[in-house]
Amino acid sequence: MVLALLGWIDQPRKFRVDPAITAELDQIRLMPNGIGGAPPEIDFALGQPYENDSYNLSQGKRLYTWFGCSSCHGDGRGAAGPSFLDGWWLYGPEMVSIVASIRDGRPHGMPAFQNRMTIEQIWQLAGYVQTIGAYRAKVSAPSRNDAKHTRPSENRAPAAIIFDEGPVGVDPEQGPNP
Amino acid sequence: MGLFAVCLSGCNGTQSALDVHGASAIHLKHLMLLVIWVCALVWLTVMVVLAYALLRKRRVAAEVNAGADNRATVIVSAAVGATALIIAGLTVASFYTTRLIDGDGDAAMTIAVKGEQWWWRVTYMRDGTPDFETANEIHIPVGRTVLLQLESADVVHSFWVPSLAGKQDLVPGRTNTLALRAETPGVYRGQCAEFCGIQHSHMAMSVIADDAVSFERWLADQSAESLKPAEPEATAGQAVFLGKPCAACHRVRGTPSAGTTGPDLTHVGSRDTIGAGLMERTRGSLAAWIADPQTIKPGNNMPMVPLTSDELRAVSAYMESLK
Amino acid sequence: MADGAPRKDLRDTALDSAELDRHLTSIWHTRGGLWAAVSTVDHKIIGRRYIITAFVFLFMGGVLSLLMRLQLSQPEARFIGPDRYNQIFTMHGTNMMFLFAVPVMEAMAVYLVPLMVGTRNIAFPRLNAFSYWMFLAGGILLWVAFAIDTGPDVGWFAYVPLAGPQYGTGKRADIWAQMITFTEISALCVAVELVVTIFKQRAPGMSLDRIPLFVWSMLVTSFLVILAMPAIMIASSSLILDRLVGTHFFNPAEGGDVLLWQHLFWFFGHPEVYIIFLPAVGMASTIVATFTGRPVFGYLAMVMALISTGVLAFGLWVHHMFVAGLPRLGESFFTASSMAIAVPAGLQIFCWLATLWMGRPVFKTPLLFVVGFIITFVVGGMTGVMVASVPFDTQVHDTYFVVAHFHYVLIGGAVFPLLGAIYYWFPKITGRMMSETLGRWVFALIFAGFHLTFFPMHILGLAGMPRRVYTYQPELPWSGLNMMVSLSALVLASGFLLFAIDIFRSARNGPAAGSNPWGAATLEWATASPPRCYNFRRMPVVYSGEPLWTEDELQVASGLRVDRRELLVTAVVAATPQARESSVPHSIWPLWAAVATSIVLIWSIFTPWAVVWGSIPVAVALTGWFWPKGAPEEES
Amino acid sequence: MRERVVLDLSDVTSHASGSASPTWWGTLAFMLIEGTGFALAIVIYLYLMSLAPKWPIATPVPSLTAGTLMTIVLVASLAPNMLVTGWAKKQDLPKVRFGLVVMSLLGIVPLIIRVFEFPAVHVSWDRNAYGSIVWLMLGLHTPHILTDLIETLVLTCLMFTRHADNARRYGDVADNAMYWNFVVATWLPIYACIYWVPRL
Repeated sequence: MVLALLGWIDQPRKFRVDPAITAELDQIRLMPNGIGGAPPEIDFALGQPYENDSYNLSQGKRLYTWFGCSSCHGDGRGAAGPSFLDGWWLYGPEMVSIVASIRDGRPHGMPAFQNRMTIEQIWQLAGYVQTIGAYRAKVSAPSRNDAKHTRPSENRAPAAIIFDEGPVGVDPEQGPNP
Repeated sequence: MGLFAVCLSGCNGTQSALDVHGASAIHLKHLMLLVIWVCALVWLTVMVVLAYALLRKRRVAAEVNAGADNRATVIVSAAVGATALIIAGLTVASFYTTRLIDGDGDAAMTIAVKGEQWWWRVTYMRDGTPDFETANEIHIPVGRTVLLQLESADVVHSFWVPSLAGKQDLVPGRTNTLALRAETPGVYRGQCAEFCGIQHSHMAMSVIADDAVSFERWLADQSAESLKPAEPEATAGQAVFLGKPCAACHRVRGTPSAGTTGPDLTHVGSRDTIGAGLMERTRGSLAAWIADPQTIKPGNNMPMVPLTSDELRAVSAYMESLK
Repeated sequence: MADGAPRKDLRDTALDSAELDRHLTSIWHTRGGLWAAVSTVDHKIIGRRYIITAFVFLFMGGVLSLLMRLQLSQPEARFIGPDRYNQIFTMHGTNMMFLFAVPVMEAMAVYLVPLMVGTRNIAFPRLNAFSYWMFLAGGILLWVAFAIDTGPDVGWFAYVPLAGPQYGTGKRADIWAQMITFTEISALCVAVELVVTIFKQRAPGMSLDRIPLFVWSMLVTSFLVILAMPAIMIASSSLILDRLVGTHFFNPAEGGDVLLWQHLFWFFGHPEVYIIFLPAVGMASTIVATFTGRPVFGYLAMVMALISTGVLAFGLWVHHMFVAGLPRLGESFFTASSMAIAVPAGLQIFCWLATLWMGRPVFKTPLLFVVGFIITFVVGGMTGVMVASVPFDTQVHDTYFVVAHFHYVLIGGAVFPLLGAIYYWFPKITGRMMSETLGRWVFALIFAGFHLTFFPMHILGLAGMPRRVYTYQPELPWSGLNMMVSLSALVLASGFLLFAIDIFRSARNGPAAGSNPWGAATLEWATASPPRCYNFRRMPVVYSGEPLWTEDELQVASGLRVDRRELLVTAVVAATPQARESSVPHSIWPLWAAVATSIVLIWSIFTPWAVVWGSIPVAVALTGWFWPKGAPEEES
Repeated sequence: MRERVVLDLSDVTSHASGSASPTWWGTLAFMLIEGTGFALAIVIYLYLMSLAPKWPIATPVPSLTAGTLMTIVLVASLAPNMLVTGWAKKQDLPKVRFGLVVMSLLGIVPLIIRVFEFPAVHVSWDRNAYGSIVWLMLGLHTPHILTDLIETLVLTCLMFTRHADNARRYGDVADNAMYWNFVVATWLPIYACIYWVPRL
């Protein structure tokens, strides 16, 4: 049992993903309204590494800083862009939706990142974004950064701790309906 | 030990603490040789005594007698005293060398070096403000003291160019300094000496000591913006560079690219190596690196960007053109 | 106690030897069967277990080092990837320091110290059982994690921020930190047992100046453990807190400090070296005395050297941080203190040389290892003086020079005497001799293999090769020496393999040893080989530091009860009898306590609430441990 | 080896008490371990303080009430504790029983006060390094109160059973009382550090 538990918390780290696989990761099918959809088969075949693997999640966290996500989304509580912590997922909390939002952009200001990031990076980032807002912390969620403390780190389920603050920072123009 | 000393004198290399060309490294080598010789001598003495103690012929009845014990007490006390004296002498020599190294006061220029996983961000300062940025290759004027301001962007690294000076850690949240002074022109290799994660092994850098004229020329070249690509292939490469994820992390001054996550590529074509001292910079190695960085340096932060072979050729031509 | 339970308060005074043996066996004996085996509190059984387990970890760590040498034998080799390599070298260091070197020294002491001071069991025997289970659990945790690719990959000193919350992703660093907790608990427990055994359970007459040197060295070592290990407990706990609940001990952006970790770690880490080395010094002294047929020259000087080394050990930690950018003045102080420790070390060497000089050396395998130790350790001491100098250190710190240095100190300075000690005490532990012929081969292979492997590393370091690199580029001039080192490592490994073969062969078929095969002087040789479960039929009394050399007969005391486990408590300084104290009987509760504690520690890698809920079973187990069950030993 | 009896121990006592007993030394050794831990925590506190431009970092100094009350209660508890030690030495079972009940109660009170100490420092452990070290110090000390309380409770129960009237048990009671002195003694420097050093 201990073996199973430990096996689950950390898979061998894969640094190089085969180009054929990354091409598959691009094949997401979205519902016509852009909310939700079917993730590519390959994600399941790999064991959903972008949601569960600590290495990918922490890479996602680095990408969050490197690609300036915080300039609109702050530490996850939103600013010009929506919050990830308040329980409102404008396009649903599924990986496909988040990947699509990052890759293709969304109305009211979310830019498309498909020419700035590789699809693998987008999946890593999406996994991290989903983790920030999770109400129960994943075992593989990242811990705090060596930086100024603004909110509890992802492995402590900040959404559950500071949910009382309610939806904050949503641009009024954006509204709850996309 | 003797063998050791012989090996030392024959020890030369591009990255050796004994093939010295920098002011402090020269002082350090003197100290090291002194200490090594003294220690070798002490070791040899102890070994001779040990060998004799073990193998000497003994009289038939060698009883434990008081006379022998008293003699031994005197000899052991003398040996301890000698040890203390030698130790004190070496301590003084060590302090003296520290003073010699710290003595180099006023620096001609300051360069900020930031250790990042797994490369070196180098910022040349002019009058206290950043002038331009480059990576992994630090040009310095020969015969002049240059002060390196060492900081870390992530974990602890250590800056070590053994031919020029001892190492100094780059500690997050702190700024350390290291004075470098090369006495002869040349290329001196160094690499990160504090374990810093998966690609610690491939975090090299080189310090290039130029004579005054070529250093000034280099400085002028580097602070200029990048050249407009002349050949059509390079022009196409620039378009790929700007249109693909490359530009999100890398900057080429003189173009809209403004990424600061990865190394500044404005004059990448003028560098000797790529990938933090990993490979000699050629068009082929540039293409190989861009095509599959995770095979060449697994775990580094450069993603594998899907490019067609034409795009790859064009981008590498563009990189090569950034002299 | 089927064969006629002894009547209450029966004394050994009137009994003849055979009858006394029967009575003592019936109360001290560990019965067969798994349940009895895991309930035992016999220091010899636990000590043997400890030694075997530690040697198993040694061999596993050795396999890791061969894997590293395979990868480094050629430039840019691709046998092992960087991620796995980082785990391997971290595992190698962690395993060797925390699961082999410290435990094996304490294990030898758990077995030998009660025999050498002439008592029947270690003080707090149940704590002893508990400490073994904790050690085992910590080792299993680490190796299981490694087996499933979750082994720590941050180096054995786990510098933050690399091991911290931001860069040490996954649970790898937590497993490292929690494994520390396991082994520290076990080491601290053993240290307490040893201190109390040595203070309070020495044979009557064994005043401070008659304590065998090995026992002295274990006393100093135990104090080092007691004073040094809390630092690493605090450090690893703060690391886990930083990672799990977001404290800021090591976060410079919120008032923490990266170098705080290094200070805390090395405040433990430097004494750690002496925790490993001092017992080896004691072993060397014991072997030198026996095989020269005279007491070690300068007993008082040797003891003083041990104590001053122990004290100085706490004043050196900054020499691991000479390139971290600390103020120069402070560094200079640490240069002086680091150099100063060469004086007591030198004193010990000179005393051994004088002993060898004045005695008549008999070249059996144990003495060969001690001679090899002196040759090698002096080199390690010399390179130690080199790295103690701040300017010298800036060139060799974190290079293969340092790798060579500490292997000279730890293998040359500790493992050589340890192997000598195994050859020396094996007859006592098993009742059989090891092979002298094979022993010489083992020594030759290990000695030659060691120097061929590690000496070139000095040169590699000076030639600029940093440690902890998983590969190096072909244009660097290191490949020749690296190939040589890798090949030599095979010679070294074959020596250890032969040693293992000798152990297995001798344990089965070795010639019978008799109680004192080497004609040694200390008390452990006054009893049968292997010793009976009660160690000594009657409590020995000593009148000199070498009781077996100065007296023809064993002087003993009588008057102890034989209807319960009784031993003698004596005064700390003069070792005059104070009480006939009882020693606790076997118990399964230490195992349950260890299981409960292991659950808390592993669980708390995942959630802080583990500490709250997991403490309940621990409290239950400890209560069960201490609650009297009506045994005669529990009454006064 | 032949044996020769040179010493008769029949009249030596069958239980060593006080500093003659191994348990006493074992308790002392564990106190040394834990004392080193506390000392290191204080060193960390002072080290972090020396690095910070302002101390406490971005928070008001801790409120004194709870901590001072804690100190008073702990110091006051030393008196009954000494009495218990004396009674245990005299092997006076009824008084020892009474004393242990009192000490159990006196072990619970500090735990209740401790609950109010955490908010009184006005900082959470994850706010900054100051908060972390203060919580660490309180967090190191609390389990000591708790373990000694549990030990006292177990001993109290034990002293009401048939195992009670025995020199060994009285020795345990005395060692437990000594440990409580240690718990109080370690609190004083921690109290000074947490509550008064920031006011300097």
